[in-house]
Amino acid sequence: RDVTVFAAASLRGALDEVAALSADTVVISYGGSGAMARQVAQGAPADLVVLANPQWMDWLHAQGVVAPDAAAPLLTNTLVLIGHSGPEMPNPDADALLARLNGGRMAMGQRDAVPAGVYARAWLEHIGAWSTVEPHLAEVENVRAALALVARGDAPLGVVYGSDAGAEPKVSVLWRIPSEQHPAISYPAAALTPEGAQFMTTLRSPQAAAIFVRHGFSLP
Amino acid sequence: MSLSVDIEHRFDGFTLKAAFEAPPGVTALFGRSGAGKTTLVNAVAGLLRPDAGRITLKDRVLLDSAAHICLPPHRRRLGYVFQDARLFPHLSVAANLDYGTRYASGGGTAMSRSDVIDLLGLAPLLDRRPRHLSGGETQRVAIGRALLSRPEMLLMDEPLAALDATRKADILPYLERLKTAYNLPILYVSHALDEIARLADTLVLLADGRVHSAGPIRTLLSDPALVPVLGVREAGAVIDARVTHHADDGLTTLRIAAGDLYLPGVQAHVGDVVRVRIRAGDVIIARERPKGLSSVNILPVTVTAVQMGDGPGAAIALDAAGDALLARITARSARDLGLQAGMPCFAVLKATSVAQASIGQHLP
Amino acid sequence: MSLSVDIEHRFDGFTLKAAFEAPPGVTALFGRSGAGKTTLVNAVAGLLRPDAGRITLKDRVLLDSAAHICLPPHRRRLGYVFQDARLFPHLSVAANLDYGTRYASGGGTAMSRSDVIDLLGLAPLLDRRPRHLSGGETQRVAIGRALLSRPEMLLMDEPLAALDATRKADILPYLERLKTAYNLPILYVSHALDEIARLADTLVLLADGRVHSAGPIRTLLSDPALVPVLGVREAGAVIDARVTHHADDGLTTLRIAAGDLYLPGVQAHVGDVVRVRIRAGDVIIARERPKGLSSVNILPVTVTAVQMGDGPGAAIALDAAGDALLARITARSARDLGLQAGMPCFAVLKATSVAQASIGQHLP
Amino acid sequence: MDAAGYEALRLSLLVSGTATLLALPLALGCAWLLARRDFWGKDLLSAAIHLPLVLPPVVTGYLLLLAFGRTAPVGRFLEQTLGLVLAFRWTGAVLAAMVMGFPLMVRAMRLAIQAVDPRIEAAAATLGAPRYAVFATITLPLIAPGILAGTVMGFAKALGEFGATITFVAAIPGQTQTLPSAIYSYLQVPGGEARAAQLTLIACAIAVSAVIVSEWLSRRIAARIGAA
Amino acid sequence: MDAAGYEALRLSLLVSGTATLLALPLALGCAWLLARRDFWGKDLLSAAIHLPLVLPPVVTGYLLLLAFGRTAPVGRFLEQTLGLVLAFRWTGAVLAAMVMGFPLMVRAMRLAIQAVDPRIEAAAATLGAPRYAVFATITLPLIAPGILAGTVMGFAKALGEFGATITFVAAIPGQTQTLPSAIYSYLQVPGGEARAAQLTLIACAIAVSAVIVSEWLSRRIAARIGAA
Ligand SMILES: Nc1ncnc2c1ncn2[C@@H]1O[C@H](COP(=O)(O)OP(=O)(O)OP(=O)(O)O)[C@@H](O)[C@H]1O
Ligand SMILES: Nc1ncnc2c1ncn2[C@@H]1O[C@H](COP(=O)(O)OP(=O)(O)OP(=O)(O)O)[C@@H](O)[C@H]1O
Ligand code: MOO
Ligand SMILES: [Mg+2]
Ligand SMILES: [Mg+2]
Repeated sequence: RDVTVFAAASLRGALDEVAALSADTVVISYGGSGAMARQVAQGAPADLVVLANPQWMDWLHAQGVVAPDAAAPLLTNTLVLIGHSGPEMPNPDADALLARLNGGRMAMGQRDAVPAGVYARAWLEHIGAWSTVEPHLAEVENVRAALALVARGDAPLGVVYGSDAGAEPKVSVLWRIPSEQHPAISYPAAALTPEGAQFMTTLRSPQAAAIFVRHGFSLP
Repeated sequence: MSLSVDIEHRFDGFTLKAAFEAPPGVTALFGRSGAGKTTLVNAVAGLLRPDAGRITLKDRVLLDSAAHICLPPHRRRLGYVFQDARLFPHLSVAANLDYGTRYASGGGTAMSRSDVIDLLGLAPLLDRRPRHLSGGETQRVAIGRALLSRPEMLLMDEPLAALDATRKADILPYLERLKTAYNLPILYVSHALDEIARLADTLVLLADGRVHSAGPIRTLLSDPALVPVLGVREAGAVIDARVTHHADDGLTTLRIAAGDLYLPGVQAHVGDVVRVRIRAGDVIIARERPKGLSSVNILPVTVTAVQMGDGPGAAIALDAAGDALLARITARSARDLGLQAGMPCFAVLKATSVAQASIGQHLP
Repeated sequence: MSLSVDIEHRFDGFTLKAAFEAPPGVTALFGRSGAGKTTLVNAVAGLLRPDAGRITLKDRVLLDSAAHICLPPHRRRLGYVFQDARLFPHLSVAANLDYGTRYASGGGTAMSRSDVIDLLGLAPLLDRRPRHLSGGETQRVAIGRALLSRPEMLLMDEPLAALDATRKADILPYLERLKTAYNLPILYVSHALDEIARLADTLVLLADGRVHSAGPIRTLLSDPALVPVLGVREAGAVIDARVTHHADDGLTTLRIAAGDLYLPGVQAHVGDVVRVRIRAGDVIIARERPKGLSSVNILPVTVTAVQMGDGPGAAIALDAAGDALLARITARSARDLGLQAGMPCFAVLKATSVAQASIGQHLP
Repeated sequence: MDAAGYEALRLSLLVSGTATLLALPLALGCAWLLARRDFWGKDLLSAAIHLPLVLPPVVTGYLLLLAFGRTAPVGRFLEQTLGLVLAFRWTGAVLAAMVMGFPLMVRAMRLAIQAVDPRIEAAAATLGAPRYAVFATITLPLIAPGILAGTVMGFAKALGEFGATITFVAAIPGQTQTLPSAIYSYLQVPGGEARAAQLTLIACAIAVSAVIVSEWLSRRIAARIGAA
Repeated sequence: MDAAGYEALRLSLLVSGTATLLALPLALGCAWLLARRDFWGKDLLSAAIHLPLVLPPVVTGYLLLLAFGRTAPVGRFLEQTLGLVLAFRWTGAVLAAMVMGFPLMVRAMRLAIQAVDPRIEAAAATLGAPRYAVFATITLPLIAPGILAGTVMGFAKALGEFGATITFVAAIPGQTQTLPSAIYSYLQVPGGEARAAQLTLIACAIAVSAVIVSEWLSRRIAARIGAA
């Protein structure tokens, strides 16, 4: 029987490779975390879910779909400040960011809707730059769109996952945001069926870990 | 009664309130532009639901607004030739014709497709699309389509107005045959009194949405009082005559009570009774039997009434041994000849002026 | 030459190849259904671009396919009354009429809006939408719209076919006035020879897409050889007569070379020259001057030709002191009377049979 | 193109084709009602049909999920009575595509029906054709351009639909992952652009072919029915 | 509703309204070309117009970015010659809404133009009306139902557009964050359903009002031009 996985869209690529390790046929449906959580709650035929957002996993617990102990962080990621070009920006503050924006905008995921946006906002708030930078944001619907804005030079700065930034030659990482400046970026996974639990072991295997790391993720 | 109509309908600024009975045969609706002819026919066809009224065809109730009965058009089994043709633009001429047959009910009159095509000269048009037809061609296809639908009654709204005289003359005898051979009643709208006089048995004169007069065509056409209504040129009596002889030179001898008539181009068989229309304008009156005239039809008659008009004309009603004739001459001549009721005289009819189209077959 | 046409166009299964010259005045296009009349008028109007040809109006080239000139319709300044009306469905009758004036060029004939409305009886219709009009009303609006566009020439495709006799009789004199008073040339398609005889100066006979014959109406209508083409009933000569007296009883005395004619209802003034149409079927021939007849018009004539037809009829060409007349009588009568060329005799014309509509004003 | 791409293509064509065919009669019915009938709530029906156009597709998908999910009332009813499962099946993708394409189809057909001269239909009725036959033999051929236009639009929309589909039935390869959702998910990962571009080109090619076929058909229809 | 909601609503109406008005003449021109002219590449034009329907909106947004971004050739040209900046401005949202609604507008108008009897237009030409006048006085009023339908569809689509807009010009409150992107972002947060529902209801209300107004207008037009 096939194993059906519902996974956050930003995992495509890495997860596809990992799935190839499994002896089973693994079918992966990629999507937004919110949509997937709702679908699982509505009885989606998922054996395993990997979300990009712990909030939605908590919501699934609350719905009684996932037992509280069934979920555990699978991966973590880093947050980076990227730019089209130019010198690195260690430890930027509000003024530095404004100066670098120079009238342009900072691209990131939507502050409430897109997990990467939520983390970016948390970081900006942490460094006390939120109210300064907020009027200069360009919030988009997913991280890749933010990346594209920076890559094309439409936005001088952007905040994206480390895993995304590494693969885009047209952007440079200006600053690797320390993990303590934002909530932990965690991809919680939960098996919903025995088949899912079996695939979970594949996900947690060393071969899988190597693949994830190669794609820029970290292990918790 | 074949068709009985009694309806009332109001448009903004126009009210139709008409009642008439149409016996079997052809009933002509005659009236000026805007008199309500098309409105009336639409009501009969079921395309217009009148405010109130009752329409019956033979023993079928088509409309009875009191009883809330209103048969939909497709169950009325009437063939309607529209004033504006209304061919199906997406179908070829052949398919337009076949549409009529497709939904034809079992009843009604059977007419063969090839007969209809021949008569109307449609053979070269069969593969055409309606928008590639000329005005007259369009109308001919519309007539064909209605004929092929095996209707129980034909409604024809100025079907021949777009046709030339030759084509008209071809089609009229066929319509006559429909009425006699197939017994198909026809409600016929026309403003050509010629056609009406030839075809119709009953005339309904509409004026301003009301029936001005209605009755057998014979009576109405020889009524001097209607001359102004029907139009000076078109008034004229209709009489029945029996065919007694076809001569080699093409003239046919017809017997009427007052004597013999010699007319060209009569198609009926010896022994048949045909209808002859003699337009008032084509009758000359002579006090003495004239000699050496090219007119071969001279009948002894008696003046029954002299009606002087307002203008230069006078309508003279004549009795020809029982048949009513109508003559329209100048008032000056009437005075000069001293015509008055009861006076015997002679009516001269030009043989050729008895229009070809005015000689129709009479009901059996 | 007012209009000169020489075009060729092929449709699938129909070829139009026609050349004719239309002098000022009214040029009638006459021909059977499908003869190509509408196609020809469309080419003149610029709605159809013929395969090849040349069309000029006065000194303007409308089409010259050799020189790759083809004026678009809106620059041809022609008023077109379509066979199928083509009113603008979204505009009221009044706005339809005004559309004509809106784009009228400075030139052309000035006709007043209120005159047109009165003449065509459009006053009660002005606020209506075209789809609420009857067939005849629609056509009247279409005529009005074209008249108001101040065209340099009018193209009329069977404009009166949908109208009743009374309405026709109202409109015809107006069209005559357009041609005489306003000097507006008209290309007039009709299958009613009556209208044509009254209005037209030039007749173009179309048959199967070709010009069968063309020329002054006078010549063509009194040509015995054309009797079969024009239709037996419609043949007849046209002669000019001078008005000499209007009597109190409504009869007008008209002088022609052969003597006096007494006709009712002539509207012209004393001294005017008018055109009189005398249908061949309305002429009786007598060897001796008849007496005591209700017909007051008796002319001494000479037989110029006797043409026996295939059927029972015979066409007799007569000379009335220089005016050509045509009589259609039975072959039997022709034989009985022993008619032959050169023989003197008398022509009897019924005064009332000279149709009202056949008396038209002559070109000045 | 890899197997997954083929699979997405096959599924997209299947889903769009089925959705278009299924929606056709329904859309025609609605179009006819809106064009020819007056009834209470007509404006509301019209507004309801337009709604999927106005709402973000994700909302439409969410509403579909709420109504037709496995645990949702309508979804459960359909499963128990007809054995029809929509949630997370290609059948659900069909439903989403139908709903999204519906306003486009209805509008095109409605415009076409409004342009038919009722006098021509009346003529057919006088020839004995009952109402359904008039519709089938006269109205239907005359509105063929509108039906065609509606079909192309509906098919195109179904082919491009993504937000409602992925929200309602997820993007399960071979089941519910259509071309657009494959494109979308490739766009989400580093280096996926090339494959996204490839699939986009395929989607474009299908669309262009569909439009060319429809233009050709539309010319044939115009020649038949004599439209401009 | 909070201030952000109001802001999104105001912006949505502004963007949709402007997009619809701007697209109108362009769509009319395209519709006329497609309905009445034959030219080389006609099918391709038609296909190109349909593309935004077929592509996932995100792809369309991405392509817009490629063409009209600040660093993109067209974008630079527009900025330098007209001073028109699209990136991250409401003007860009207008462009995205125009592009997405365009196929719907063109199709409705094209169908309407195809239904106009060219003989009526010919009659106007014989009365001396030059071609543009025939279009303005005859064609235009006769296709009013199609223009209205296209406008409603285009407006509705513009109102619902989200994927292309957010990808092209992001979701900047007060500048480019329209109702649908606000709704979308609420839906992505657990517990955001209530606020999403509130905004959805507002969008529905606008759509319903627009449709009702258009239905009323359409009845008036039908009464004028005598359509069924
Ligand atoms: N739908 C309508 N609304 C308002 N008035 C109408 C409508 N249909 C017809 N009329 C009017 O009713 C009158 C009768 O119209 P109808 O078509 O019956 O005339 P008709 O006798 O057939 O004339 P014609 O010989 O010109 O065809 C006309 O004055 C016409 O303008
Ligand atoms: N677009 C077309 N394609 C093919 N044939 C056509 C087209 N238009 C007209 N015809 C044919 O050309 C011939 C001439 O048509 P036209 O309309 O000029 O006739 P008409 O003399 O005006 O006849 P009517 O008196 O019946 O109106 C007809 O046989 C007609 O069928
Ligand atoms: O993987 Mo996400 O949920 O699109 O940030
Ligand atoms: Mg009528
Ligand atoms: Mg014609």
